[in-house]
Amino acid sequence: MLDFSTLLPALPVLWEGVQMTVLLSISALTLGLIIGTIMCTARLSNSTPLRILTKLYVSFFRGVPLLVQLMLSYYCLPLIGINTPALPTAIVCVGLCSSAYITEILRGGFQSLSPGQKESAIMVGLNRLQIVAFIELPQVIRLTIPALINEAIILVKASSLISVIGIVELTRVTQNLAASNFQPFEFYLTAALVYFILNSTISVLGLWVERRINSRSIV
Amino acid sequence: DVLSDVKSKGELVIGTELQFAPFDFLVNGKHEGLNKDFFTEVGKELGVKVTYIDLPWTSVLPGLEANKYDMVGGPVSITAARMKRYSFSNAISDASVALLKRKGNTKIMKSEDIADMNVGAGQGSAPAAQLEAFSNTLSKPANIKLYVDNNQAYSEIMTGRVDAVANSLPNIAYIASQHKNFEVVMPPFGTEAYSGYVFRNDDESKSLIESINKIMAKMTKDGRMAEIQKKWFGIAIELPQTPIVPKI
Amino acid sequence: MVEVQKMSKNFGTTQVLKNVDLKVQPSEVMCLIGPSGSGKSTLLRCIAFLEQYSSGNIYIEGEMLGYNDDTDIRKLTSTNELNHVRRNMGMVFQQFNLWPHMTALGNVTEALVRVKKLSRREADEKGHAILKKVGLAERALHYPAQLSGGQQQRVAIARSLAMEPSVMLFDEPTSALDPELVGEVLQVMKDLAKDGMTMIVVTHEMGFAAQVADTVVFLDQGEILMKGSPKEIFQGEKPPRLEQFLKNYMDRNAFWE
Amino acid sequence: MVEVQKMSKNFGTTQVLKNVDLKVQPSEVMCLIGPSGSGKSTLLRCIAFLEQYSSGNIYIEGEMLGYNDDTDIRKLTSTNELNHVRRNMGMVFQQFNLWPHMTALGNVTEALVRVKKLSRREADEKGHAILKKVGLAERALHYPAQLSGGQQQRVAIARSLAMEPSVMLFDEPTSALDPELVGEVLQVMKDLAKDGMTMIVVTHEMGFAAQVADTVVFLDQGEILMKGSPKEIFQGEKPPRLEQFLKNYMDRNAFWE
Amino acid sequence: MMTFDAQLILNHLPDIASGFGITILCTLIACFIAMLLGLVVALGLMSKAKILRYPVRLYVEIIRGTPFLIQLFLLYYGGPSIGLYLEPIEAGIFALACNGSAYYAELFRAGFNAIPKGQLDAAKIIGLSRLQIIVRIQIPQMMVLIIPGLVNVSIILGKETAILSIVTVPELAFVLIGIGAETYAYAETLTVLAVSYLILAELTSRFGGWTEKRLSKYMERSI
Ligand SMILES: Nc1ncnc2c1ncn2[C@@H]1O[C@H](COP(=O)(O)OP(=O)(O)OP(=O)(O)O)[C@@H](O)[C@H]1O
Ligand SMILES: Nc1ncnc2c1ncn2[C@@H]1O[C@H](COP(=O)(O)OP(=O)(O)OP(=O)(O)O)[C@@H](O)[C@H]1O
Ligand SMILES: [Mg+2]
Ligand SMILES: [Mg+2]
Repeated sequence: MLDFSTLLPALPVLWEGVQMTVLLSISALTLGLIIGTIMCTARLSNSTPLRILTKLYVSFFRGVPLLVQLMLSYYCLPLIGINTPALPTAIVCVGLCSSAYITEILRGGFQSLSPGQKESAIMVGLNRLQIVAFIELPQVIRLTIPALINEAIILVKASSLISVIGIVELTRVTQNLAASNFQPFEFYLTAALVYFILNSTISVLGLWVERRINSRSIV
Repeated sequence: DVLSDVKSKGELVIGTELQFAPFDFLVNGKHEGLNKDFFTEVGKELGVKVTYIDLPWTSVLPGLEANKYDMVGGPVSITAARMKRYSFSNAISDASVALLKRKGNTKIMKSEDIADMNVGAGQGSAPAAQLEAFSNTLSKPANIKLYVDNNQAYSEIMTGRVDAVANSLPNIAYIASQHKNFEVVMPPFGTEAYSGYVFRNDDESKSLIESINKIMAKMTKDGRMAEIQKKWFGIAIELPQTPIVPKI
Repeated sequence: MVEVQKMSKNFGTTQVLKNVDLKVQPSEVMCLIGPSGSGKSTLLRCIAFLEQYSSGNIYIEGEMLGYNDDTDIRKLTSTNELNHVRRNMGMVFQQFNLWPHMTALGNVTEALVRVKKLSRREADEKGHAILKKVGLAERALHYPAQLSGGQQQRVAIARSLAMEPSVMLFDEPTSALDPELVGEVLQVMKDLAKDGMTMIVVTHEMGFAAQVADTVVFLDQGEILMKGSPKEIFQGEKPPRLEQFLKNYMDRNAFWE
Repeated sequence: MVEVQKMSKNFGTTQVLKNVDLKVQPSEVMCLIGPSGSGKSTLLRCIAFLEQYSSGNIYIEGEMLGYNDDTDIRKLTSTNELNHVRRNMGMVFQQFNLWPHMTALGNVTEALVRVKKLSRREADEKGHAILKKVGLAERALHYPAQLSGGQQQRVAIARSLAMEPSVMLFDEPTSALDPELVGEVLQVMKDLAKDGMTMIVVTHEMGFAAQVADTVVFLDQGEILMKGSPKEIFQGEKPPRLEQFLKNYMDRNAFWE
Repeated sequence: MMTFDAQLILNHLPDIASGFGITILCTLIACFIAMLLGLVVALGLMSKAKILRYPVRLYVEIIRGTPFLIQLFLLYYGGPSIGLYLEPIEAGIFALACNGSAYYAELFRAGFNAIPKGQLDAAKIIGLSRLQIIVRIQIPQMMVLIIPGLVNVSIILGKETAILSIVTVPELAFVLIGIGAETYAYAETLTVLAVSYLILAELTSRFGGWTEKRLSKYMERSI
């Protein structure tokens, strides 16, 4: 019943869409991890203003739909004179949005570490940054890999929203093709397959890292 | 103003959604359609390059308001409510509403047959409003189901959840011509309506609208328009060359 | 070296340390003994400022610990200052608190590399040497989860010693060790004491307290009930509570002739 | 009661227990002594089937533990069967392993409610009684993190005793206790022994081993080097390794006249 | 020259409110089912039997790996071709719950792995059954680690309800898209959408924070 023959001529456009999705996902995820880690340490710091600020940050970027964030920054910021090109806007928006989720994931990890480890680190003279980087973060990562992989996968799929600011990626190409060829199933299945391949790559990578770490330090 | 900006840039930028056959859509992965052909001519007339930005429909109009492009392709049905917020070109297409049904469905032979049947339409669209008005005139009103995306409504004809879908004639005519499973119920019903291109509702845009209207008139006169219409609608249609006063 | 003045500590409404006064001279070895729950660990943790003490003052080498001044409404010092004040302090925890994601060697060398800025090679050499000293040469590359209780405790001791602090706080450093090792670890500590390290040791090993300590402090319900030389504590006149505390032990192990 | 036959245990390629043979009679108290890392905890964990032993057999009250039969290619039993075989077994861990999200009382009563199906009220009553017995009446509603090391250890002991098992495995049950409490806990254990409880006790308290044990087993590098009555072990002819192991302790605490 | 017409929103307030109600309802039901299902899936993921573990892993990968829109599309529009007719709201909640279960499952798995083995040993030897260990020992403790992750996923599920509009569930996004298409007042409708989801997210995270605080009071100090 399904007919995939119309797919062939469309392959080059699809490929371009895939490339855009991959490019955006990788750059946004990197940005999200970096900002998420920084935000998380701020969130757990002793300073009240910092804590409140990061709470607001998380509330905003987690609560407001990414679609709206994208539209705000692309269509409203120009009204106050900030006119940024589409791709960087998309990367920053998606990155900031995922950083809010990552902040929370990491926070759970940090808070579930037993305080004793930090204390023994303080007593041998490691400074705050070193404790985070060498004592806590490695363990937090071990604990939160499944959640981080969840987030990475969600990000890859959420990247489809960037089409609202005129960037053509995988989902957009697929919808266009489906609408024009009246073969939604064939095209959607193809897109689903591509997403599946991208995401299971991420997932398998995560499981591999997880197994490697766990095999060494059992709790 | 916008026109002189376009000329000095050497580029006319159009925001549109490439899921709107036969106006803007992909053929074998390439952008084709009535708009493409029409604006190629416009480009030639104005001496500028034409660039398209493909966007989901939700963000097409906000993009226009944020000056991300000069005008919107579409076209969209010209209604009184919409005119409060945007300016429109003269009619580029007829937008009267007709029904799309599954080929061989003998229960619907004319528009009135949809009484008490399931009929789909685009959520909040002009055809939906017309369908509702029409349905209320029937012996038993139709059971109207609204979809956020017309393409899904069309799929529902095949799943059987709806018996027909109401949309503007050019769209469904093109679909029926391309897809062997569908058929158009003729003639159209409801109030006469037209669709046009969308512009910002400000003085800056006036010059651009005027020049596009002029080119439209010129092309109608020299037969280029009829050729394009034949290519995409199958027939040439006579359209009013004056600003539309919407009846819907 | 370490001076504790009228220090109290509350957890919520319960006071676990009451008006503790202590003075530890450089090179002095002080043993804290006392029943379970009397506040020994808490006192040690206050001296390391891992707990904020509620009132009173603590001075390390003359510098006020943790708070900016000794007035009533006081402010915490910055982390930097705090780290500066306790830079020469080491601590071995009752529960070891090893870092589970690092090998025994990693646990020992981490601070050598990050704080002492030794090169990885120097740190590894030093780490191996110290692990050998505590009898763990072959277990250097095991993770804490792969070590027995006694082995973990020795890693914890090695980790602290590697930093060569001048004041060491030990919280029951021999609790998980077998008798043979207890002897060895106590020997290590005696050597340290001889080399002039200042030590505060929470211990249940009265034998050790008797032989190594310069001062023994007996803590009960958060208060210092008696403070004195081992001789005074174990042989002299003493409060009935201490008498009772020691009685059982004396009966079981008549180590003090 | 508990019979271990030619049992071996490997972690990866390293063998930590080699051909261990043990037989514990009902009401017997057996003490395991040996240097740190000799495999005492591992042996106990194998008897509780918290580690799968690699070869050999273990029988609890005549029933094979953990595996379905004693042929070479063997299958694990179902969890239900396993639980059935060790239903009368209790264990106190070296690291206590309290459940941090439950109070002391919660730790003690959990299994009473879930396994013994006591009502909440009965369980609480019983829990309070047992906590009182180990001197923790006032700490019943404290969470483990709010308890001192010795208090935690006592909760762990109370938790096991509450279930009234007939075989108890103790892994250094007195390591975090002060001398006074060591005496008390040992007294509790002596009482249990008198009441006929079968016990296997890993301990570094030679005094306890000498006084309470029916049999003392000396483990070194995963092998049983000597097994005998306390008298034989502490006074008799012994292998040089054991001699050396005990020497230090004897010097320090001349408990055995 | 963006304009903002508040009156327009006020005019449609009843529709918007009912849409928001349906959104909240779908979110609640879907999250609840998804968590239960997720727990079961997590146990499957950790099973020692490959015959159980592999299919469950495949389920998780497929659900997580493919866009929700496409899953729902296939279920609702493709379902009838294999004789599966679902009401829009049934299909929506079912798809949403399956979707959530895959994400929750991974979080639960992480939680299970984080609990020190010693505590499980203590529970086993005292005779607690497998289920009792899970419910009484493991779940309460892993919450500190995974509640933030659970809140994340729940918030995302809440926002995914917007996609139910493609199968004509009259939830918030559906209502607002309609208003937008009718009046072209996209700025207004998007604002309402953003504010509503912000409220929903804030409620979710408040609830998570409250639970977290209740559960984590025991983690205080070390010795
Ligand atoms: N966070 C807390 N909240 C409430 N009470 C606490 C807290 N931490 C400790 N305590 C109580 O303070 C008292 C002192 O505890 P501490 O750990 O200092 O005792 P200790 O002398 O080290 O005992 P042990 O020899 O058993 O280790 C104990 O009774 C304990 O229950
Ligand atoms: N998971 C593991 N992987 C590798 N080696 C291990 C593992 N667990 C334990 N060992 C090793 O097995 C040996 C026996 O450990 P065990 O805990 O039984 O010693 P123990 O006799 O209880 O010592 P202690 O008195 O110090 O508690 C140790 O040398 C330890 O390093
Ligand atoms: Mg203590
Ligand atoms: Mg041990």
